[in-house]
Parts: sequence; C-alpha cells; structure tokens
Amino acid sequence: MIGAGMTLFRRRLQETGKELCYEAARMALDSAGLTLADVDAVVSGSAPDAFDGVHMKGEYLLDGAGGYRKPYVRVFTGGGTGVFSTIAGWWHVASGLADVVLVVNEEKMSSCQPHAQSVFAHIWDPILDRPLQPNLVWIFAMEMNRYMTVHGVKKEDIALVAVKNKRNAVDHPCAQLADPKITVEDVLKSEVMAWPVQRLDISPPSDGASAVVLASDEVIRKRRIKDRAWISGVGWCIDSTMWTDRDLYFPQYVARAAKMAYKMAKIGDPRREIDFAEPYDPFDYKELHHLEGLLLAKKGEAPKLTREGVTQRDGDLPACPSGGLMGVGNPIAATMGQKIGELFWQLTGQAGKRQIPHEVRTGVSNGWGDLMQYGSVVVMRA
Amino acid sequence: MTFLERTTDIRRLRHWEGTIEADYIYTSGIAGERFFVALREEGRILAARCSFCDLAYLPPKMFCERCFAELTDFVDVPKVGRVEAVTLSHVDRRGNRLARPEPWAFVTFKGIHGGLLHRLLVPPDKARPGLRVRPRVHPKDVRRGTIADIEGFEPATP
Amino acid sequence: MTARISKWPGKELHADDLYQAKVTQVRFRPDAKYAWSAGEAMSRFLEELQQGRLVARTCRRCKRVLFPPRMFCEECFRPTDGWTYIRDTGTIETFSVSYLDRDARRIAQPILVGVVSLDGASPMMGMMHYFAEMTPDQIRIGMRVKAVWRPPAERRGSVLDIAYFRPLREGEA
Amino acid sequence: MRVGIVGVGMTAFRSSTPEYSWKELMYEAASRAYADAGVDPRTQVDSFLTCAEDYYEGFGIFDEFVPDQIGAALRPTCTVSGDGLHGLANAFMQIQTGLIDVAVVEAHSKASDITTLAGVVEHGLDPIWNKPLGGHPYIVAGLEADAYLRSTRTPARSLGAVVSKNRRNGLRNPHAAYGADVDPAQALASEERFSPLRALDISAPADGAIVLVVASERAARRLRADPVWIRGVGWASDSPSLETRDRAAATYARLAAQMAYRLAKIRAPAREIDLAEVDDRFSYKELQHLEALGLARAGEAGRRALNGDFSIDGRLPVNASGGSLGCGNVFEATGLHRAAEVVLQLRGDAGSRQVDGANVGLAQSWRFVPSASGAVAVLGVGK
Repeated sequence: MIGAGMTLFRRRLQETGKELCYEAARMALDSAGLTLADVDAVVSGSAPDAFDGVHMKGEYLLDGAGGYRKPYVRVFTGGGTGVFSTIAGWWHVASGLADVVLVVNEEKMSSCQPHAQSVFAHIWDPILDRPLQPNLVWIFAMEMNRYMTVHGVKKEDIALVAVKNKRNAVDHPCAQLADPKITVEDVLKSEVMAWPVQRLDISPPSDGASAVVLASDEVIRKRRIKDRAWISGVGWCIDSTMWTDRDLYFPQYVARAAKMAYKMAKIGDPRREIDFAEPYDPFDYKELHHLEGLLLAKKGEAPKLTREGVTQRDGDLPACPSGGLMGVGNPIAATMGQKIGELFWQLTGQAGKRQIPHEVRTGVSNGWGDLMQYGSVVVMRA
Repeated sequence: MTFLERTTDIRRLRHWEGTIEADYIYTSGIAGERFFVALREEGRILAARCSFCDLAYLPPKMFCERCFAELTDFVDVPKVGRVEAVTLSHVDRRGNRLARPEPWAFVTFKGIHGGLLHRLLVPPDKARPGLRVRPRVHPKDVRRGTIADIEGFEPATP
Repeated sequence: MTARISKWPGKELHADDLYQAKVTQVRFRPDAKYAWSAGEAMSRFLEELQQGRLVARTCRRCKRVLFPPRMFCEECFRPTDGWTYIRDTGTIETFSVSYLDRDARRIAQPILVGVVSLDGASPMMGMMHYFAEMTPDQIRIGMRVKAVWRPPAERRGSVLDIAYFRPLREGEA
Repeated sequence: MRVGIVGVGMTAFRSSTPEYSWKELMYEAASRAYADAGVDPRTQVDSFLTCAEDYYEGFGIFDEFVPDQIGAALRPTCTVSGDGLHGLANAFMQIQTGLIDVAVVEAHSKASDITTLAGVVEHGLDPIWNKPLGGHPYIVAGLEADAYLRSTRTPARSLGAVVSKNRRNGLRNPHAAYGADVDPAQALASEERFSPLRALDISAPADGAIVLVVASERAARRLRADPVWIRGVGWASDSPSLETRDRAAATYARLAAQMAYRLAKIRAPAREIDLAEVDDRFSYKELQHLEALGLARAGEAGRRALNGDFSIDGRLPVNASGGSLGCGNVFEATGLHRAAEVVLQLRGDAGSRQVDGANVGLAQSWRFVPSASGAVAVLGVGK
C-alpha cells in the first residue's frame, strides 16, 4: 500500500457521491506520487445502494473513482466492505493481473430521508423480520445485551470505549464527533435509544469517501517508493443468514476471518505479534466484541484490557488510535479511511498527532457487517 | 428435484409483498451547483473545461474523468445544438402505452464533449437526427435549479 | 495525514441547506416494489402460523430441528428430511427496550423486542419477536415465555399472527 | 497457472417461479453444480462469490441472504456487485494468488419478485441529470440503437434476423424461457416501443440461477478429466455518464475483449474463436458487441446476420443457447449463463444446439441499462 486519502466525514456534504470518490481518490494518488494513468484497475467499495439512492451505485460512482475505461468492479459485503474492498484490491495485484490498483470507498447517507436508518428497515428478511418493523439499533442492542449478560460486562466498561475513541478522534482532521472532554458519565447519561444502547454508544451516520493505492512490490522497488506498508494477511468469512439461530455473544465469523489472515501472515500468537488494531467500532461494545473476535483478547476479557488502559494510544495494544467510527464518523464503506488508512498511516509514521508513541510494525483491522454475520480482516506490516 | 418433497397444490404457494423505497434528496454537487444556479438565475448552460485534455464536459463534472484534473473553468455552451440520436418512446416511464409517442433526443454542441439527453419538442414524424435545436427553458419564476428547468429542445429557427 | 496534506476535502452542509433547498437538489422516490415468492419452506411456515402452529424441518445427518424451517440444511448442504411441529414456548436469548421506530423516530412507550429460542427446535434456534405483559424492569435473558396468538379470524399467515410472547405462568408447560 | 471450470449447475429459466424462494432457486443451481463437479461445498471449496444488486433483489443488503443455500455458511464469501462474468474474473484472480484452490461463482435472477421493474431500472439513472426527466429508462437503449444503426449504416431489418435466430435457437434449449418460432418479418412487425426498437427486440425478464465451480489447474485435473480452461478474462467500463460515453460503439466490450485476448494470447479473434455467446438483451446489442469484440468488422455484423453467418451451423455460431432474447433476461446472471453455455458446448454437452468441433468459445456480457460496463471470458478445451 503506497497511498491513502479521505474526505471530511460529516452528517451532510454537498458533493455528489462521485465527487466524494474523486476527492479521496485524487488525494490517495497524490500521496503515492502517481497519476490516474498509472492505475491498472479500480475496485469500488460501497454499502447499500439505498443510502445514496442509486440502483447499481458502483456504476454511478465509476468516473469519480477513476474507473473510466479501466477494469472496474464493485464489491459489497455490507458493513464489512470498509475492509473487504482492500482484500479485493489485494487479489487484483497478487494475482498478477494488475500492478497498481486504486481502491475507492464511498457512502452518502444524507440522501436518504427521513433518516439513513430507514434503509436498514430493508436489510431484514421480508417474511421473518420486516413485519415487526425493526430498527437498525435493535441489532446492536440485542447483540450488546447478549454479550454483556454472558460475560457480566458493565455498561461503564463499554462506555470507556466511546470515551477513548471520541478523544482519540480529536487528533483526526476529518472527524465528525470528536470530543476532548467526554466522560463515562456523559455516555451513561445520554438518551436511551434501544436499551442497552444509548445515544453516545453509537457512531453517527455520515457522508464521506476514502481511497487507498495498492502496488506490486516490483512497482514499489522500481519507483523507490519509501512510504509503503505491506498487506501480509487477508481473511473474510460470512456466517449463516439465520441470525436468530446462533449465540450472538461471540463473532465466530470474525474469528474465522482472523485465523485465515493470521495463517497467511504467519502469525501464531496474535496478542504478542500484533502491535495495534483498528477493530470495527460502529458501536462502542463492538470494539470489545471484535478485539475478542480478532483473538487479541480472550472471550470476555476485552473490557478488562480497556479498563487497564491497554488499548489507549500509548498502551500495549492501542485500539482505534484513529478515533474509530465512534469518533471520526461512520459513512459505512468509507470507514476504510480509519480502518485501512490508519494502518497505513501508522505503519509509515505519517499519523501526525495520532502517531502511536512507540514503534509499531504490525497492525490488524477488521470490518463487520451484514446481519451480524460478516467479518473481513487485513493484517499489515511496516 | 432438489428437495425431498414439493408442493403440487398451487394454492398453497404464497408470496410476500414489500418495498425498499425511501425518499431521497440528491444534492447537485459542486459542479452541478454551478450549472444549476447559472441555469436558474440566468438561463445559461455551462460546461466544465479540462485544459489538459482540451475537453469541455457537458454535463459539467468537477473532475476530468480521463486525467483526474480538478475542473474549475466553466464555459458557455453554444446556443444551438444538433440532434445526434432520436428515439420515439411509445410508453411512459412505467411502461404504460402512450396515446402518442414521445420523441427523445441526444443533443450535441459544437466544441463540447458530451451533450444532453432530453425531450425533443417536435411532432413524432418530425423527429430526426441532424435537426438543429435549442433548449426551451421555463420562465425564470418557475425554474428550480434542476434539469427539468429545461422543458426540452425545439427546432432552432435560422 | 502528513505535512503533504494540508486541505481535507468535503463541503459541509447544514440541515437547512438541504431541507430549505438552499442548495440545488433533486427530490425523488424510487418505485421499487416486490412480491417475493415465499417458496416451499416459507409458504408452509406461513400456512402453519395461520393455524396457530410453529413448524420446523429436521435434518437427519446433523440431527438438528431447524427453525425457521428450510428445505436444505446449511450445515450439511443436503435436503432436509421432514416437517415437525415445535412448541410455542421458549426462552428469551436476548432483548432490547426500544424507544425507536423503524425510521429512527422516538416513540413514547418503549417496546420490548428480542430473540426467543423455541422449545422443540435445536438449541438457540428461534425467532425475533415482541415481548409484552412484562415491564422493562422485569424482562431478562433466560426468561421463559409463551406465544400469545391473535384470534384465528385475524391471522393472515404472518409472524404477526403471534401478537407477542408473554411470561410463562406457573404450572404452564 | 491455469484455472479451469469443473462444474456447471443451472436451473431452467422461467418467466416466473412461484414455487421457489430466491434461496431455493439458488440451492437447486448449486446442488447441480456440485454434483457435476463432484465436490462437497462444505469441505472442498475455499471461496464463494455471488453476483447481485440490492434493488434487483429487493433487499437493503442482499449479501446477508446468500451463504446458506450455496454451502457458504461460515466460509469466505463475498458479493461482487456486477455481472456473473465479473464474479468469474474475481474468482480467477483469487485462484491466481495461490490463496484459493477451488472457488464457486453464483449468479441468479428472481426478476419475477420485482413488480416494478421499470422503476428499478430507472433508479439506476443519474439522479441529477437523467432521473428528473421522467422517461422510461429503455429510452437510453432506443437512442443508442439509433446511433449504432446510423453510424454503422446497419439496416434495421438485420435486427429482425437476430431476434428470429435467437428465439428459434431457444427452442433447442430446454432451459430457455422464451424459445419460439419467430420469423424475421414477425419481429419487424411487432409493436413499436423505443424506435428503432420494437417489442420483440427487447428480451423479457426471466428467473434462473447459475453456479460454476472453478479450480486451480492442479485441483481441476484432480476433479475431472475434461476441465474447460479459462484462457482469459477481461472487464472494463466506459464513462458512466450517458452523455460522455460512446453511444455508437460498445467501447467497454472492446476494452474487456482486449484484456481477455491478451491473457488468452489470441491475436486474430475472428479466426481463433469457434463460437460466441454475447449479450443480446436488446437485439442491436448482439451486433454492436460482435463488432466491439473483433468478431465482425465495424458495420458488417448486421449484414452478416442477414446472411445467416451467426446461426448454429453458420461461420460463427452466436448465441446458440438462444441468448437473452430466447432464454430471457436474467440480469446479473446473464454473463455467467453464457459462460455456462460455452462450457457445455466445449464439453459436447449442448444437446440439439451443439456446435460441432468447438475448442475455443467466448462469453461476453454487459451490465444492462444504464451501464457502460461489461466483461469477457475466453474459454477453451485441450492442452
């Protein structure tokens, strides 16, 4: 990976989806010192068409993403797309079919009225679930409750994640909901949406785009590109559609994806060999859930790591040094900016005020999505 | 095949109805805002120019899709264009048969890359490629800053 | 992120810009309507709901009783073997107290929703539904519940033929 | 490394399938493919890909509803928002990395679940420049057909020849939903829709599912004696804007073919390719695509169609399957269906539509209105 870019994440942006793609893609190319002519193929990552409100939205975004007269394909694995599109970009290069690949992720959620959450009414099974008029937050509430109950986790411990990430986001120039003064108290006092989920447990809907540039080692060698990080492991996994048939306390599918990625990266002991993580955190408890799914904490142990400060930016295992989705914003697929972009920036020492104070050589991030069933994992090394 | 048993009584097969509809507000974007404000306020039609590729894009884009230059230079599109392609639509947008077919055209302009797809405001038997046409723009007080501020293209009288 | 990047793109709008049409825009509602075939498994499932029964499919290879029913076993990748009725009692596996409707609008009286695993189906297998006849303070994971069916005349062949699940009363099996 | 196709599974295409949910339809195609390949998807497949779009399915996130019925629960699985050939290209790349040995590609159409098909297609138009005009989305095809016929001086009656050939070929294909004994005059006299296109120039929607099992050379040879090799894949897009793309020529198909031919080391496609399955969802598309693919010279496809060059026993059999006009428009499954047809032809399993002595075949697809994207696969048997 030799370049990354992202737009501001905001509740509403004026740019069209194409224009957001362009801004992020152009920034990523500029940072890699390349032009569009150097790009062999383009991968687009974007989540539901129903956010932007365009059928076949990959086709719509194509020119902004740099796909004009190039091999161009969109991949879509729900909320897992933020990390998954990079995996698709990886196989374009690793297969030998392309030397330079541009990966561009986008989401424009403000188009959808009355609320971006209206889209989520349609992600459920039409016969089994939709008649109950479900709201998106129910998913998280049900999963969070199960996680809390099985392990006896307290809401105070979960709120610590929101506090950490919203504070970390203060140092992120694109952040939508950074808050240097937020406390656990604030989270616990915020409005209850769907218990146990309260307003400050949730990341905001956002507009935004992000992009990364991948290149073969040959290109990197020939062009003597110094700012680069290597994708050393990829894994992805989907669980059964029948979400009411399994125990939600542990994301088995994330663990499977992680094992696949660790095997490829030859990582035997992830907790010792991985220096920092960008677990997917659309809700605060998800960071804990995913630290466990990524096998960086034992089941039920992530809250303890959080409480002990291990996951702080200066801790032993920094988690979401970017500020995550909780702090920077959640334009679903475009969260590639925090999840993949942050790995790149940290590993190349370009994270500025967010730079982890000690040396980091190996990072992992994961995406998560669909109906509590998708895990995508990328391991990167300096 | 495939399953161990199958229903043969058609009355027992059910279906379930639903939609994935929502209301949308699409912003015109950076290049679009420039275009639609000029259209609404002054009745002008603008293209965005890429000086590297020497192309003036209509509809305007904020970027050149070929070289990725950011486009900030806007130029006026000639008043008169030419019909490049024509179709007569015998159905409305939902596929219902129309009493009289509607002509649609793709209109190009000299020196402009692209053009506009729009209604052709001529009787069906007069709709043909090569026609010289100009936009018929709605009066200013009803223009709202969308492509529908142009009613369609009508023959340009020499 | 580096000194190389000085300007982060993105032009922020405020709610008024959008809703008072201070920026040019297009408003549109797609026409996207569907009539999904329920198919073999779900047609029977809905028909049985209308009769006040919950039906499952069995897989002989993995020995599971699959609910909601399907004609194939996703674990074994083979056709399932037969129909079997399960009970309308079960256990709350997880729940939420929701103050939101489907469009994220606030509702005054919170509703109780969650997943109930059903007696007779394989462990953890069940469905999402509403809970009632209990307060937000009383509901808990592990609680035993029973379906409250709508009167037969009101049933349409829908998961809503069950109005909600209520606490299982003492002595009820 | 070579990549082979070792299993093909298809359901019949039908105008509606009320007896099947979309899951059950997919399950049938998957079961047939795994039986054909002799693989157990739960233990012998490393990766699954589905090609689908949310609005064609009626779901906010269709990816959720994919795994169980193709054997992919708790396995590496993803959705490619593209035509089935885009999925095949991605499976090809996954295998080329060495990470994946056996992959499964699925694509399907449950178009009969959609009650407002024109509304769904319209929703793909550019929201700012095209949607507010309120026209039927197939106007785009009518304008393009006009531009193509005019710029290549192709006679409009050649469209009747395409329609007649493909509907009649469909009669020889037991999977086809719309096989019919249509003569060219009948096609040319059918109701006008989007001139120059008439009712019979437009393929009608169908339900159906296709699954292909794809394997690395080593695995392919282990699994079957006669794998069909993917000699080359290519995919490309022209400008997404209706206004700034080529209208007369299918540039996306030309670029995709260039890529596929480069990988397949094909220099003279018209001589080296024995049969072609190309996208004909509107009749003119077959001609436009043949020219873009280098299988007919620019402006000649129409006249060659009138001469019968593209019939099953012609010089270059095109859409021996019946194509989309004969089989039905199966949306994102279109390209995968064509690849499957080429596989059957190259294996000699194509029944009464079998083309004699075919060793190299081409499948091509376009992503339908309003896209300018498409993909090509060159398949071959032997060495």
